[in-house]
Amino acid sequence: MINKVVKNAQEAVHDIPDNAVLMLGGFGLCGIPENCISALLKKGVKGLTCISNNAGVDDFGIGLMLKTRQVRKMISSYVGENAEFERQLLSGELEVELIPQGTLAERIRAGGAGIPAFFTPAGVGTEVAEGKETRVFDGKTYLMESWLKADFAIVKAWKGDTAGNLIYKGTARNFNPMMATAGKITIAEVEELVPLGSLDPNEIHTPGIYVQRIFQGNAYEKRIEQRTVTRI
Amino acid sequence: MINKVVKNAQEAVHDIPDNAVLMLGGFGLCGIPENCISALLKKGVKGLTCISNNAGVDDFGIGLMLKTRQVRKMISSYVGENAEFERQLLSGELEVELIPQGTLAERIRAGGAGIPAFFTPAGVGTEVAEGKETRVFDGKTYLMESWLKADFAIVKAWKGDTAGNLIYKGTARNFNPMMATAGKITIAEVEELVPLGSLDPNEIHTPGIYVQRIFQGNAYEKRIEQRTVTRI
Amino acid sequence: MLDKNGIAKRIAQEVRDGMYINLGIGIPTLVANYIPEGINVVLQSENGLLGIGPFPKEEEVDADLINAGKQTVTMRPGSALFSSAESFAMIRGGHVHLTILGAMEVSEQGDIANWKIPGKMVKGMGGAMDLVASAENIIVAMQHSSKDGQSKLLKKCSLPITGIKCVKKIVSDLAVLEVMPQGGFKLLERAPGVSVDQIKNATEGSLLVEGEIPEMKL
Amino acid sequence: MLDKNGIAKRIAQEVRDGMYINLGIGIPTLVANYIPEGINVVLQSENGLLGIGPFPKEEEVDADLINAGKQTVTMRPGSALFSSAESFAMIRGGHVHLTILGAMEVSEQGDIANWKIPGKMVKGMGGAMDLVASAENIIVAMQHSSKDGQSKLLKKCSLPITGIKCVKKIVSDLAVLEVMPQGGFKLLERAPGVSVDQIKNATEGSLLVEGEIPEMKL
Repeated sequence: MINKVVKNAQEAVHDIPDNAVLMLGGFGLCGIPENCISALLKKGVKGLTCISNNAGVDDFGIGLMLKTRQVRKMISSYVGENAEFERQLLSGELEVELIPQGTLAERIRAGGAGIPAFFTPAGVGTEVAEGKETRVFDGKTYLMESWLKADFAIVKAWKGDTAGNLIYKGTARNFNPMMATAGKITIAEVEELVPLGSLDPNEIHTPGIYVQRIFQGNAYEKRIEQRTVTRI
Repeated sequence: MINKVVKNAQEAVHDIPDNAVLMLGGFGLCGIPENCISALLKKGVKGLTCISNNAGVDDFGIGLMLKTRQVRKMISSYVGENAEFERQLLSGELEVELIPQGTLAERIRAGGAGIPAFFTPAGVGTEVAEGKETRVFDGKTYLMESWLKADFAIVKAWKGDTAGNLIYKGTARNFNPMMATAGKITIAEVEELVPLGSLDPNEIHTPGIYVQRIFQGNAYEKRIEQRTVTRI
Repeated sequence: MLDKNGIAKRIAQEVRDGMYINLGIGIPTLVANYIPEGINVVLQSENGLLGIGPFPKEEEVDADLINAGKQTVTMRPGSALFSSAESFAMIRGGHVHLTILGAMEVSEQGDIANWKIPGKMVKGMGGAMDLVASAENIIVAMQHSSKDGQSKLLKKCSLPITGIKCVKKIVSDLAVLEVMPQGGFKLLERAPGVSVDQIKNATEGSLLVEGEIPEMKL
Repeated sequence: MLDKNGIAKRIAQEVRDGMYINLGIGIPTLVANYIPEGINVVLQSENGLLGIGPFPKEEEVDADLINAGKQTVTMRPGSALFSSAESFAMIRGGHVHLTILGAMEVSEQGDIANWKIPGKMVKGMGGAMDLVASAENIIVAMQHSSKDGQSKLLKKCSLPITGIKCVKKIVSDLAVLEVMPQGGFKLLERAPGVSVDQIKNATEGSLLVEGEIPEMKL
């Protein structure tokens, strides 16, 4: 097997240049690459295009990179919980491309899977369809959508081995597996880096072939946006 | 959860009519739904269109249904190991559509995923491309291919629970997960049917939403085509 | 007039045994609380979970287990976890039987708007455009009118739309309505204590009233 | 002249550290036996396995673990299993660095034919059309001529083709050849004991011979 281990987040992101196109895994604050985001903040890289379903919240996740104005463009499906994101969007300070969530997920998968375009019904008749080719199959109208790729895909997993095989946990999986396939360079940060042979090949979510760099992150905060409990 | 359990293969296939379009999982003889194939042989249903990567061998798997002439048309990628299949194909007794393996896998996935068409480079410039739309993306030519669906998808898994969640084993996974998504009715036969809650939700390969009927098969022969061993 | 829980309670009556259901953020999430005993359904969360259970006890809270509204949840026995691509494959492929979601506006053609107010507010469409373009059966949970008394059941949506000709049924604080294939809102039931005239006044789009309109049974 | 193992041995020299490689059925499978110590590569099997290990011992044989040639195999530590859709996503997406496969014919444009002889034989294309349309780097392992002495390195393929302009390098029983971007077979190495004239006689397509042609080192 091929050893993909790097020392830490700093080493993992050391060659990400200004104006790079990044994918960042996560749904809300669940399953986001916290260590790499910190390293990008410290590195101060600018002009980034970030493809991520959300943009974190004002003071956590990608939200921090919006505050420092390191992001030129966001490609996302949902702005909801982030006031600074919505403000920069409405004021025009930040370029934003909003994409239906399923289309975003499928475009990223297509990028990794060598499929340059596909048809989906999402967004037909809406402003998302503007300028896009439509076609009717079996009496229903579909839009043609194209693949999405990134210079660097940055994902977060639960466990990973030195060959880059990854296992996610719970709903922290979300966009991470597709993004792992769609980066020219894919960086994986994991809660636990385990030796080769510790993971059951039958339980791996992302085969190591997609991952170029892996490291064990530390001090995961895993902030919860909506702590909702049953009181009994 | 919803209980999908049926008694056995006979009950699972009882309403498959003549001229139905079936998908059958497996690669070679690995991961094929042995019990359902036996039940289809016994039932004597005719005029079938079978979508399956291979057609078994002369005396096992789908090969048995070719012998009894229950199959009108095969949609496959590889004939290799089956002399009767090759004979019926060359003599024109059997209608055969050969599809590149990756295109077959992706067309089935597309059927389950509501994607009516997509572009792939496989087959460009070959007889597979005849009559198909081509298009250039980033300087490379691609073919447009359409989704594949079935009246009944019949898959084989290692473990399954009463809600239809499935886990495959080893390379017996192959075409089974995509086919499970692409049947109007999906039938799963499993080596071990376990109670609800016995499977780790994080390790499930096919979520139960895709499966309408499940049963525990018996007497799996799991015949090996090329038993190859290291002699030390 | 129904409150949020009342709307959720009425929508729960639409649920059939064996359904896979996607519940949107807000009132739709409350529907889970009112599904009758003996009706087995599976709730899908588009961020990658089939089999959403109740909210966790304090000691069960897991940051890695949330629903599409970012709330902490639990899993029922027999749950499955998967990626966002797989989740929307399920949705787009028609495997989810029923989608319940909120709306800012619905038109008499069944168009829905719920993601953007130009110049004022952008939430983003999230998974809503995929859901409404794909689901066989879509029920909208909404307020019949805005706070300043403007009808939200319109001839034509004024806001950027999320999907066209997709809404099948509406449960509002005032009524249950069916969107007719040829267009128009057919009044099916009145909320407790609400008159047909009140509903007429609150509906800008064409309202079809045929015969006696029963009051909801909750 | 090389035998099958000789061809495999020569191809193994093309393998670089860190590569993910797909080996076709037949001679390509033998290449695994000759990969030098210290060169870490991962072998992909298109039926759903990364990290193919050696053939099993008798007591390790598992019917649920085979390669694309339907042979029983083992897994190396760090292997991963996946579906056929995922497998071809890897292949189509360019994640596999090198594909080694057999051929019935190759043209001087880099076209390859290996799946059908009209009226006589149909194996089917299996995964070959996907592999040759997707891989950056394709090496063909083949016999230079048929049993009755017909060249298989042609101006134009006579058989139905598997892919166009895709073959980069050929290792035959007689020679190592590069397919030039503008067309033509450039002779790189001779098999032990084989003369340039022998190779010329066995090659129907344009053969480019520049300077001294070294003998292979095996």
